[in-house]
Parts: sequence; C-alpha cells; structure tokens
Amino acid sequence: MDIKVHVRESDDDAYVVELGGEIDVYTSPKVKDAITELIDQGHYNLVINLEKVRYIDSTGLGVLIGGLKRVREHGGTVNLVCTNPQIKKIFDITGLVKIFGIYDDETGAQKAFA
Amino acid sequence: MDIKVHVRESDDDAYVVELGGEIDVYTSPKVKDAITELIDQGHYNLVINLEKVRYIDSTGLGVLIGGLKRVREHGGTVNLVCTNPQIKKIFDITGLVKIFGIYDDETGAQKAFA
Amino acid sequence: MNAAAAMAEHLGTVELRIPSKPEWVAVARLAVAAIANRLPFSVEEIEDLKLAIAESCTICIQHGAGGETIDMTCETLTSHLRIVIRDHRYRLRATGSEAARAGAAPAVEGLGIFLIQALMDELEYSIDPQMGTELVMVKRVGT
Amino acid sequence: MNAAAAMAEHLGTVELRIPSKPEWVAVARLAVAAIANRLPFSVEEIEDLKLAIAESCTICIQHGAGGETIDMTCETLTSHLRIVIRDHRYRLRATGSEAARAGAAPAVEGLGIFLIQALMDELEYSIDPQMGTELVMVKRVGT
Ligand SMILES: Nc1ncnc2c1ncn2[C@@H]1O[C@H](COP(=O)(O)OP(=O)(O)O)[C@@H](O)[C@H]1O
Ligand SMILES: Nc1ncnc2c1ncn2[C@@H]1O[C@H](COP(=O)(O)OP(=O)(O)O)[C@@H](O)[C@H]1O
Repeated sequence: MDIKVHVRESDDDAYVVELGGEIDVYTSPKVKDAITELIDQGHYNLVINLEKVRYIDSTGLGVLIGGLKRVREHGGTVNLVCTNPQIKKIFDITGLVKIFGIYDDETGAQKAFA
Repeated sequence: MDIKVHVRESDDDAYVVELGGEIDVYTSPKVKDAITELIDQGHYNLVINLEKVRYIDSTGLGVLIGGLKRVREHGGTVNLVCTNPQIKKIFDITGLVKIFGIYDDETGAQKAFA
Repeated sequence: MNAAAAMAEHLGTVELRIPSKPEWVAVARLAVAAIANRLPFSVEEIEDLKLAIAESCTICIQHGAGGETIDMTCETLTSHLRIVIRDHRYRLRATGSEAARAGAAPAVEGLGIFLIQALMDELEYSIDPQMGTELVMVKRVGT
Repeated sequence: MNAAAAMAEHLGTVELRIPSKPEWVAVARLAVAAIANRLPFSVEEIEDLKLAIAESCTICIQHGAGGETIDMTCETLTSHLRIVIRDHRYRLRATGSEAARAGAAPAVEGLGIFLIQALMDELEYSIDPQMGTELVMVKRVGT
C-alpha cells in the first residue's frame, strides 16, 4: 500500500496535486499535509488529480472536503480530475459530486478557474 | 484465484497445453485432468505453455513431473514454455530445470521434438 | 433471512486479527478481496467490500475503546458474505440491530458508516467509546 | 537471534485462520503479501513468502491431523517476518527445532518442505499425522 503525492504549478496560476496509489486512513495524512502546505502558502485554486488513485476511503474524502472548505474561505476552489468509475461512484453516493467540480482531465479542471 | 486450461494440437504432431493464472493445491487437479486426458488419448509429445502462469507451487510441479513420467514410458516428452523469472527460479531451485526442456517460446519448445 | 438464504450452503469461515493501527487496514482490505473471490461477486462488488471493511476498521481505530486489535470474522455462504468486525471483544447482543441501536447511541453517523450502509446489503452496528465497536455486515451474491 | 534481530522493533502481529481446504489457501497467500508490504521486502521476496505460506498450508491440508482450520500468526519486526502455521492446535515445544526433529519423524520430506527451506531464512517444522503440523519460518529483511 502506497501513496504518491506530486505538487506542481500549472500555467493558469493554479496548483496541481497529483495523487497516485491508495488513499486510506494510513496514507491520507500525507495528502492532507500537501494540501495544507499549499493553502498555507496562499494558493487557493487547486486541481487535485485522482487519475492514478486506485482507492479512496472516507478519510481521503474528509481531507478533500477539509481542503475545499479552507480554500473557499479565500474565494478559491478545488477541482478534481477523476476517471476511475469506482471512485466516481463514491463521489456520487456521498453527494460530493455536487460540491466538487469533477473533470475528466486536467485541461478541463484548469479551464474551470478561468 | 483462477486457472485457465486450453488444449490445442500444433503443426508438429504435438499437443500444446496452454495454462493461465495460478497453479496451486486448489487448481492443480484441473491441470492434471487435462494432461491425463491427452496421455490417455495417446499423445506423448506435450508442450506445456506456462507463459501466462503467475504462480506455481509444489502440487503444480508434481503434476508436471507426473505427466513427464507417464509420457516417457511411451518414448514421449514434456517441453515447457516459461519466461516468468519467479517461476523459472522455482524450476532452478528444485533442479527440475535439468529434467524438463524449458523454452522461451512455443516455436522453440516444438522444434525440440523434431 | 429469506428462504434462499436459509437454504444457502456454508462454504467456510475466515478469521483475521490485525493491530488496531492505520497501517494494518490494507491487510484487511486485501484479505477480504481474496475471501470474496470464493463467491461470484463482480469486480465492483469486491471493491465495495474492500471499502466497507476498511471503513469499519477505520471506525474501530478512530472511535474504538482503545482495543489493541481488530477482529474480523468472514462467513462465506453460497448466498452471501457476512462480516463481523469488532474492537475490544465487545459483542452485539443476539437480538441484533434493534438491541444495538436501543443501547448506547452510536457515537458517529459519519461518512464511513454512510458508505458502508450504501455499499452493503445489511448493516448492524454499535459504536461506543466505552464498550467498543462492533459492525455486522452482509453482502449478497447476485443482487 | 543475532544482535541486529535482538534490537529489532516489533511492528505488529496479524493472525489468520482459514478452513483447512485447498480453495482457501489463496487467502493466506494474499494476506501474507499484504503483511509483507509493511516491511521493505522486494517483489521477489514477497513472491517467496507467498509460496512458502502456501506450501505450509498445503502440507497442513495433505498431511495434517484432520484439523478443520489452519492458524497462522505473522509477527512483523523491523528486521524480519516470523510466521507460525499450525494445524489442529499442536504446538512445537519451546526447545524448538531440535525437539521437533527428535520427536516423531516428519512424515514428508517432499518438494513443499524443500521449497520452503530454499526460500526462507529459517525453518522449523513438525509434521505428524496424529499430533498435527506446525511450521515456524523466518524471512529476514535485506539479506
Ligand atoms: N456528505 C457530506 N457532504 C459534505 N461534507 C461532509 C459530508 N459527510 C461528511 N462531511 C464532512 O467531512 C469531514 C469528515 O467526515 P466524517 O468522516 O463523517 O467524520 P468522522 O467520521 O471522523 O466524524 C467532516 O468535516 C464532515 O463535516
Ligand atoms: N527434485 C525432484 N526431482 C524429481 N522429482 C521430484 C522431485 N521432488 C519431488 N519429486 C516428485 O514429485 C512428486 C510430488 O512430490 P512431493 O510434493 O514431494 O510429494 P508429497 O506429496 O509426498 O509432498 C512425486 O512424484 C515426487 O517423487
């Protein structure tokens, strides 16, 4: 079990957090740290790319929700990139599909900031 | 856990048993049945293709050894196709590499009958 | 239990005990996937089961009575998989869901419980920081 | 035990019980792979561990005392993984390998035992159709 977290600046003044592997009760603190660091640095428009994520649980969802709440306080937002049908299902079931922008690729997720 | 067994006649008057999946104490009887049926039908030159086998244990090796013993009584032989390094290692460790012909592809394994 | 379940054949029971720590939840997830493979569940249903058992372990870790281990019993029948997850040797009374809910009010109605409820066919649970945690869940074959 | 092993930190213990039947061995194999993931084993070493635990289960099934379950205890330390596999609640005497071998002669010196011996760093075993089967094996990290 493993998580990969890769942060990079995109062209559109947004930051992309690229995640890979499994986000669960063990690995989600690492995801939270990466997102918290970006927000603390004053970056409020985030793309979180879940394309390489095979698994996410409620603690991972909690980290994403927490991040969204914080950036919204600064007028920012979190857009997700997600294509895995199992993970999309989780966002559907929980109704989180209504509070996050969910896109099929990074281009779409970044355009949404414009 | 699953095993796939596919038997077909090759050009060179040999029979090819193509196996896929995992050969263990649960699935090896199915492999044994396929080999036994071929031998009972009078086919003594066998190619057993392990390319799609991810795992083999001692019961699987026992089935291959048993098959080899029976075809040898009729002047036949068993040639194996195996490329997976983990499985090759098992044949090395057990010394079975010396009693089976082990080939990198079916063409090689079949030429060996000529 | 309906008539079909009553006629179901018992295939076997697997028991698993892991330390009540985040880094061990993946073991429960992979073990339940291997167990579920004994039944004709779809890939999607197996993913559901993995998530449900992981959420249960997470609840035991985060809201448990500080038990050192999480114990899981996975009963496999031709008709369904029944999983009991418990922390600290606490056991649901035999009367089941009713009793559990009538007893100490569950401490959490969070996302984890919500997901388990959505992904499984049956769920009974009791979460109590003093008594411990127990969840009993059923996933039926071919529904 | 050498000095390095003596200083090793205990990370956690996982216990698994499966029915003593061929169709359940895959569960042990996948569970041990997940457990081994907690230590810096290579992919090849994890494959070795999967084969070793499966061979142990096969021995319990084929040469066991007819126990209904196979019990496995996987102790994870920073320095090594120690696995005990037993059938029918039989336990090796504390004196270990010597005692086990001096007792009832193992019924099998077959391919399975040979493979476990080749793939693991330490092995003690006792196989007896009356008493039951117990294997204790160790795989060290970074050897
Ligand atoms: N459906 C939802 N929509 C929006 N936010 C949610 C939803 N469910 C839970 N949350 C929020 O996600 C975070 C984690 O939730 P949860 O896992 O329920 O917490 P816990 O189980 O630890 O009490 C909390 O901030 C909670 O308010
Ligand atoms: N290294 C070897 N070379 C050739 N044949 C072997 C070797 N090891 C075992 N065999 C044969 O393989 C078959 C299965 O072996 P094994 O697994 O040891 O049997 P057991 O059921 O007694 O454990 C037997 O026919 C045995 O004679």
